[in-house]
Amino acid sequence: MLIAQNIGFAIIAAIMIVGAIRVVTTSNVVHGALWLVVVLAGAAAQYVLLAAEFVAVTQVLVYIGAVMVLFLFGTMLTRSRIGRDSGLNNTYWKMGIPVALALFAAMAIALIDSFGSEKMPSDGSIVNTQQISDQIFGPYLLPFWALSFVLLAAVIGAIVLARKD
Amino acid sequence: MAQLPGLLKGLGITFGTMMRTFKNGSNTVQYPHEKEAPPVRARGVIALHQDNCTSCMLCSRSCPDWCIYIEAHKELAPPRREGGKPRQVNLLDRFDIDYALCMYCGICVEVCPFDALFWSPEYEYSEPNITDMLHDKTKLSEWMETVPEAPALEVGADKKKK
Amino acid sequence: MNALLSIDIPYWGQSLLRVLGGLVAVLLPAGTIVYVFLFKMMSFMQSRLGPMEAGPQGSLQLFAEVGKWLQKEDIQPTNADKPVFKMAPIIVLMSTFLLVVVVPFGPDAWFTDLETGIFYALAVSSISVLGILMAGWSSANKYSLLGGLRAAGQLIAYELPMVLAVMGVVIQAGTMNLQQIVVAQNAGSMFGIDTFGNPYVITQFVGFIVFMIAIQAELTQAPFDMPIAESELVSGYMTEYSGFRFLIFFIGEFATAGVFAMIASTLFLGGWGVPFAWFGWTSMDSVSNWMNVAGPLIVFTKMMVLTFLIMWVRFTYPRFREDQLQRFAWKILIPVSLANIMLTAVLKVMF
Amino acid sequence: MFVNQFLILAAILFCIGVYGVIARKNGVMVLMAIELILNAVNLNLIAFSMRNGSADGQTFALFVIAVAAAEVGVGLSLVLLIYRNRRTISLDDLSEMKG
Repeated sequence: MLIAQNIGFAIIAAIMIVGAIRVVTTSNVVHGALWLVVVLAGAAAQYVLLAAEFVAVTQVLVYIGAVMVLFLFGTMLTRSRIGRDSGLNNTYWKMGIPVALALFAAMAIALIDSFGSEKMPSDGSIVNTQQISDQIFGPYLLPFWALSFVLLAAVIGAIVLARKD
Repeated sequence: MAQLPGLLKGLGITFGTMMRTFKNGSNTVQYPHEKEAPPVRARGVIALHQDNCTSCMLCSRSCPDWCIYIEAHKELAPPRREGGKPRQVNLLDRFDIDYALCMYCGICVEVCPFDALFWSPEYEYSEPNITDMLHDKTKLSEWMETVPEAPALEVGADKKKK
Repeated sequence: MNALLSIDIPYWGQSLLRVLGGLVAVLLPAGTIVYVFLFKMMSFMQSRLGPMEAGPQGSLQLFAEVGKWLQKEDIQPTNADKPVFKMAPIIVLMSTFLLVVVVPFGPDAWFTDLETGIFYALAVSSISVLGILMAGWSSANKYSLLGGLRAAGQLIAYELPMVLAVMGVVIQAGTMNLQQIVVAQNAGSMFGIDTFGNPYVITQFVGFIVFMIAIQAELTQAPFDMPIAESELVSGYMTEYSGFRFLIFFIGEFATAGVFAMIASTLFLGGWGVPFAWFGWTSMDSVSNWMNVAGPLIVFTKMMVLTFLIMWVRFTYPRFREDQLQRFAWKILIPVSLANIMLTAVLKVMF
Repeated sequence: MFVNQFLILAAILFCIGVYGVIARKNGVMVLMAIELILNAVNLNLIAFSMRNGSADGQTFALFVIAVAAAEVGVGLSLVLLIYRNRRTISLDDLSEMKG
């Protein structure tokens, strides 16, 4: 069972990395958004592997069902040309590669140093949905309220910004 | 909320129609199995009475689709009276109507001054090949058999002028 | 994992059975809906007989149509974005298959028994929007793009009342697992009378109405078929599709109608169960095994009833204008369903 | 399953996202790269939730998802506004200070 999980992880991780690289290198905005969908779906699959079913479903509902549709909607409304799109990259885009690689090197060294070959607890208690709701409506009630106000403010802000007049 | 009775009434109408069709059958007929008799003056196909045609080309020129093709040649016919000049008559070589183009407006029938074209209610002449929709003069003459008798003149109408 | 029908089947056998069952559970309702409702009921409502030639009463017409579509040329527009164009219908159909996975058909006859069942269903049903947007954009056609954008706007707008309507059921049942929602309805009782169980269509009637309207819109059936309005957008995002790609869209549309009707019947009509009081069952464990056979038939019957409602509305009303459609969702359905949730929550806490 | 395999994957995604933010000029593409970064963070949160056997990580992941949705809504409406005023969504062209 563990082997199956590892194989699943490897396949999904490979798909996610390829998708992520395509997101930042593709020359078509809509293709980028679609590759991002692949990455997000892969992330949802990883959450399932990590026994976080509720978060995985929320990921699909919010990210794929709403955020990405919003993205596609926005790009199709503004510039939806089919085919290659020049001028998506900055003139100094090559600067990004060493920065990203250096950042990754630093993070990888830190991670390997601190976690080494530590294994996931195989018999760890699986968090179920009820525990999450107890968390949200218990100790994290105040952040939850704050979050609702953030969402409300975002809704109002988005409407104000996008209005014609 | 104010629209609710209207919405329900609409649902009732469709449901009622469905039940009526279940009980009484449909308003349409299953065509190849049962046929409806077309009305007498239905515009099915145009028939040609060859003897009346003088190839005056009026129908061909008035046709909006240019789907009537006429070719004719002149011949001398014996004079009507003894000692007169020989008459000139037009003989039809070709009179074709392309029903792939025809839109059944009936202008040719209206415009014909010599009663050579008639409406026939016949409608079953579809063809698998579009070129077969071009009816030549023999075929158009065959349709003459299906042309119904002209209805009697109305009471008090003028007699047909000679 | 319970053994289905108390026969010992190995794990792979069960998985295979479930995959085959999923195919049947998607395609059989789709075919039945198309024949019974689209071909026959629609014709009868318009006082005609519909297809009569293929098979007795035209019952094989669907196979004839499928054969026709399969042999048609697969046309792709020259300027289309080919990979996206090809992917789009598959994503729409995939969402349907992912959706049917959580519908329970009996005490042991389920595909997966997710803890977050109904939430999952709502999540995967939103994937089809992606496919529609992809189809609209990649066709390189203004009408298609407009249809895709309209569809996306409509589906997002109506997904909200759908989620909110389901929320009332979840609050009342106290679980998101569809299997337990079924049990809660059939084992429950109304005012101490347990002859009818407690189907939520009665206690959650507002939620039921909102849910049915929302799925009507999600399926882009008339009167909400603005995205594929043939009189102004030719047929929206499906304009450029032909042959088997159109067939996939077509199957997707009616299979999704069937699956949504199944989910609605599970949520509001008691799903595969009959009121447990009839046979003296008390809980999930005491349900006898023959329900695994009877359950799918019961779900199917309830699905046909609900699909009849959907199609009846579809064949009756003319379509909304785009602004009316959005206003209806945002100004009527969402406030109503929010009020429903509040009322349900208050009543749940009180009793 | 190692803890590190998820963390390294998240690190890779994070770095790709950082590269995207640096290299991209188009506003929408920058927003997408930010989504990548947020997802890398979420993956970390979930992985630690599993490692520690607590629900805190998942709760925070949910919060992050909600905030990301709000961020995208506002961000896209900004992009739309910019597009309407300037007919471009290239971020470099927004350096002028006059309105």
